[in-house]
Amino acid sequence: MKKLINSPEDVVTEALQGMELAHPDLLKVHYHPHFITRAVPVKNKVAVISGGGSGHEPMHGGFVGRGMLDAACPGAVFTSPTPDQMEAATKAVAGEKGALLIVKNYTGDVMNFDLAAELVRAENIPIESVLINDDVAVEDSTWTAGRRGVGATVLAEKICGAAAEAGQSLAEVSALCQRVNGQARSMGMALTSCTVPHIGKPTFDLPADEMEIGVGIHGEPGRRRAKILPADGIVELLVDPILSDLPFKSGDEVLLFVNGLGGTPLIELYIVYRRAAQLLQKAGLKITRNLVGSYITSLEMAGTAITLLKLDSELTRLWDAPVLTPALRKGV
Amino acid sequence: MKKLINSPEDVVTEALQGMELAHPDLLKVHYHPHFITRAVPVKNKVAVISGGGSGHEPMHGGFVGRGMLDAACPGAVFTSPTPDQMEAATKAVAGEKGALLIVKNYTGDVMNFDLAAELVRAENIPIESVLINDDVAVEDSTWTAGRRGVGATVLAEKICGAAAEAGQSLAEVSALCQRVNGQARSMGMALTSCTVPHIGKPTFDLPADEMEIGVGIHGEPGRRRAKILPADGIVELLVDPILSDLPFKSGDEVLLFVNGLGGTPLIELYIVYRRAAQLLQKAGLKITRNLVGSYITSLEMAGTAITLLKLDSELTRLWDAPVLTPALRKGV
Amino acid sequence: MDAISSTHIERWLRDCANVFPAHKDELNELDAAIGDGDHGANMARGFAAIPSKLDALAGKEIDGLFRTTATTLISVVGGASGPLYGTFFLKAAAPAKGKLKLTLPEFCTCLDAGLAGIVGLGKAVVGDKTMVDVLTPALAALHPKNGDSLTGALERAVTTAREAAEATIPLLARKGRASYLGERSIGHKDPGATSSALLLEALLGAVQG
Amino acid sequence: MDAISSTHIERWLRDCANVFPAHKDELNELDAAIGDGDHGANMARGFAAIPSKLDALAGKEIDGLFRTTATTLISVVGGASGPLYGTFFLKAAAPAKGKLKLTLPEFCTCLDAGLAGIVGLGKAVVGDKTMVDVLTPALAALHPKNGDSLTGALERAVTTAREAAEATIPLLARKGRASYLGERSIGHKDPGATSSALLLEALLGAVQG
Ligand SMILES: Nc1ncnc2c1ncn2[C@@H]1O[C@H](COP(=O)(O)OP(=O)(O)O)[C@@H](O)[C@H]1O
Ligand SMILES: Nc1ncnc2c1ncn2[C@@H]1O[C@H](COP(=O)(O)OP(=O)(O)O)[C@@H](O)[C@H]1O
Ligand SMILES: [Mg+2]
Ligand SMILES: [Mg+2]
Ligand SMILES: [Mg+2]
Ligand SMILES: [Mg+2]
Repeated sequence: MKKLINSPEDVVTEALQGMELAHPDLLKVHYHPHFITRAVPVKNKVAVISGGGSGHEPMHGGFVGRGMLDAACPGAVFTSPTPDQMEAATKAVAGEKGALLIVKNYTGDVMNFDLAAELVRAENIPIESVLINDDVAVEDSTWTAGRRGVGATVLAEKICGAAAEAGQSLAEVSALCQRVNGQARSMGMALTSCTVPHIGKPTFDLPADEMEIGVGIHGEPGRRRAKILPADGIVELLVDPILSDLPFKSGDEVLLFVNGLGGTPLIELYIVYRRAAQLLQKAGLKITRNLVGSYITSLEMAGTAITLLKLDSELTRLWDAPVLTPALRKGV
Repeated sequence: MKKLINSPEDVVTEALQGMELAHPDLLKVHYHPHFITRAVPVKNKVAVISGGGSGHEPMHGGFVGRGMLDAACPGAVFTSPTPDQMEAATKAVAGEKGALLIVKNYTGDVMNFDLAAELVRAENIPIESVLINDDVAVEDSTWTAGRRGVGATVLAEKICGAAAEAGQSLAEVSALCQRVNGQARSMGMALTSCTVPHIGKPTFDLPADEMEIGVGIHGEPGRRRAKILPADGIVELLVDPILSDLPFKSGDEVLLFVNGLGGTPLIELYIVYRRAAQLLQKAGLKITRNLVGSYITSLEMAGTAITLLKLDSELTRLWDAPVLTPALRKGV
Repeated sequence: MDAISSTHIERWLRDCANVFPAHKDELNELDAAIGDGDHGANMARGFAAIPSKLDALAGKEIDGLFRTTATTLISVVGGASGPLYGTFFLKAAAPAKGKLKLTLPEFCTCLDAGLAGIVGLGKAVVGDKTMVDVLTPALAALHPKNGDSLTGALERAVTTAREAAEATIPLLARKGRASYLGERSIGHKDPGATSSALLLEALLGAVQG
Repeated sequence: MDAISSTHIERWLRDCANVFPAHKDELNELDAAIGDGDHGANMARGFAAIPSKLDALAGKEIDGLFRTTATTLISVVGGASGPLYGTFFLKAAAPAKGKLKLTLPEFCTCLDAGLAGIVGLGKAVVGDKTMVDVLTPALAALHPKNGDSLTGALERAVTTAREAAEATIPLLARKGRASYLGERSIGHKDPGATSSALLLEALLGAVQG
């Protein structure tokens, strides 16, 4: 295992200490239980809180700050955080207007956030949680765990954060979050596996000429394995199911998010963006906003995920609103 | 070779097309010869121009925009651009106040920029070029190629871009660039090699338990090979030679830049930042500004490089000035 | 007929702090094949935290031992297994309220309540390739048959659990991360089913002393 | 004594468009060991661009052939080798001004001027482990010894070049990227030295027809 870490047990805590040292102006890191809040919490608004396993940096801690999250709860690597982390984080940042928990749809995350929500409600803090489940690689059905939450999470955190900053109510912000989730679809692929520090070897083995199609963000294998294709062919495998799922229609204004999984350099992400943009234009979509970079990672996994969000004037305005976090900044 | 590319010959051009499609509001990409300018060039100021081989993204194209570069010239992967690219870029963006060429100190880059400077002077465009050579892994001497230009390049481009935006003269901006270079030192290490697309296999082989200390940004092997250490030990190997070289003194205000080489995820960079910050504090330095992320990459190489810049009030003010580029944004 | 004492329960829970770290890699590997490779680490982290919490409760009522185990697992484990096993012990506590001893039927009532809690939280049914596939038949097998001893019943439950864990191999996962793999989840043993079997083995060992 | 014609030169430069692509991998590997692995690609890209540029110049003055080669290499190659070989041909052009034929001494004057250009630009001295280590002795060896034929002189130059290229192996690089490796540059053949030897081999081949 080749990583810039000390001992596997300390990865999450030491990375948090690094964030704390790097961004004292933006963040405050709390330990035992671990959670991150803004350096100066703002209580006269709806608090937007998220969390999940570590190993996806900059998500979620890198999105804490003005115009985005009020708090983030990092679990162990690829393991959802515990209810007491979310309870502590919520109590630390939520005011009378309550808190929205943005939850990625994974069994563990859902159960832990549910338990946390119960604990918080017991304290009479108004709280809503919204599930993000945008991954079209997983077929949706009531008798399974359903679709995973992936790229749409970043977009929902930015947009809901802006709405909360603008004074919207808890009901409004959570309805907005549902709308973002409902209008977003994603799909990812991996060229390599990744190594969970405390395991020490790759989660799966992938031959030199093969790739995993339909991976999530926890190093899990994808829906299927295929021979590697040129980038253009790979992008088509990701974009087609996204387009047909919502479905997106000619004339739609969309935000195109090309995400890197951690080990893929930016030069490749732009080659992916190129083809994705060409395909969307062919389909008659208007890409009015975009995001290119590694914002939801699976440790050092090489690969990419594409997320498409159908925009409207409100979502666009909220996407454009000022944001000041370690990982996303604009307008300030 | 596992990459999200089509054919090796098309990597640079297709990545440029992707940038062009992703950032039409910020960039204009010109082809044959290839160079990138701001979407709307501003001629009533000193033009700040840089360039170098591709494979270092976001450097340099990702730094073109208000408050930073006016133009960037991407060469083939790890190969300096040609004089005609720089000549065309300079003519496209330079006005009466002339142009500053920020050149990383590599034989090829220096020679090609020199030839370009000759061509441009012939057109009576005032032009200065400043060499960046901040890599302490290479010992400096007049009878060798001297030190490489690495991390300080990003800092110089930001600071000089801000000075040019503020109306400073060519003489002032180039003196400033020399000052930044003189007060900055860097050193890098690699956990893995990287694969140049048209070569198709890793530039060097590195056993599972070894690392390269003192690497540059072209996938070249480092100064020496060593057994892998915990992150804290690796960071000491990088920070100590940096501190002793300038030397940095107790009480100095510094900017700490922890750079990822392309294949290293952010969670590890924060673990590196943590230790680097601890060491600098021990040495009595004040980290008043910082930058953490993959800003100068060597394709998908896993590893990190640390850059330290001694600040003063002017450099700090210029670092804080608004910037609006694909890769760096603040204050706007 | 012999009963289960607070001492048995405490020994069981303390033993788990050895059992799960010892099976950490095995459970991680099973989870790596169809999940995210952390089930062993999650179980080991969770149960390793239990013993220190029990010191204050030595010889105390069984419901307290269960409740402390529940809250510890919930606050230390995370993931799916944390809330699931946490709920198991939380719901198992109620019927043991104030008790220092439980007859086998009483004990079965506790564990059945725990399983009901897991099902209520996770909504899994037998055949979904989860821990429920093991706990359901194994806890049924724990109920006393005419005139068998406590250890006899426990041995029956453990055998049933081991078989049920193996029986998850051919199944297609419908719950948890493994469900994301669809057809590819077939042919692998479910990690949570395996940890449930280990949990019951530990119980047998603790009662046998 | 036989002279070098514009046709020879044109054939030489066109042949390079085959020679360097054919040796691309070899030169890349040499450069990967002590540089950045692109010397083969750079040379191949540069010389592959030459033939189309020469079509208009068939049978024309030698200085024009050299100048076109120079500007093409400079605008297509990049890296260190682009300006270096570009300057080589640029400086070689001047003494050939207006000439359709060159005697061997005249030709030597051209190439010596080219080498002087390389040294002026790159400041390398013999022993720095660069192309200069090959061109210096090889071009010296090209000067006519009493009564030897053109091909005899060329063969002498080529043999010298090959040996000089091998002789870079034990050297510690003081110029170019290889110098960043310090001691680690020892034990590898310099890619630019190797491409210079190939350049002279191509010349011999072109003259022999
Ligand atoms: N809905 C569910 N109901 C019951 N058990 C479940 C459910 N979802 C997952 N499990 C169990 O949890 C196990 C995985 O636990 P673990 O790996 O610790 O959590 P995570 O999946 O969050 O990484 C699975 O093997 C399965 O037995
Ligand atoms: N200062 C110099 N003078 C002469 N030749 C040089 C000098 N620097 C480098 N070279 C030659 O250039 C070769 C490398 O060329 P190339 O790999 O194409 O460029 P780059 O080093 O920019 O990648 C070296 O092998 C060496 O022979
Ligand atoms: Mg997990
Ligand atoms: Mg090069
Ligand atoms: Mg798991
Ligand atoms: Mg080279």
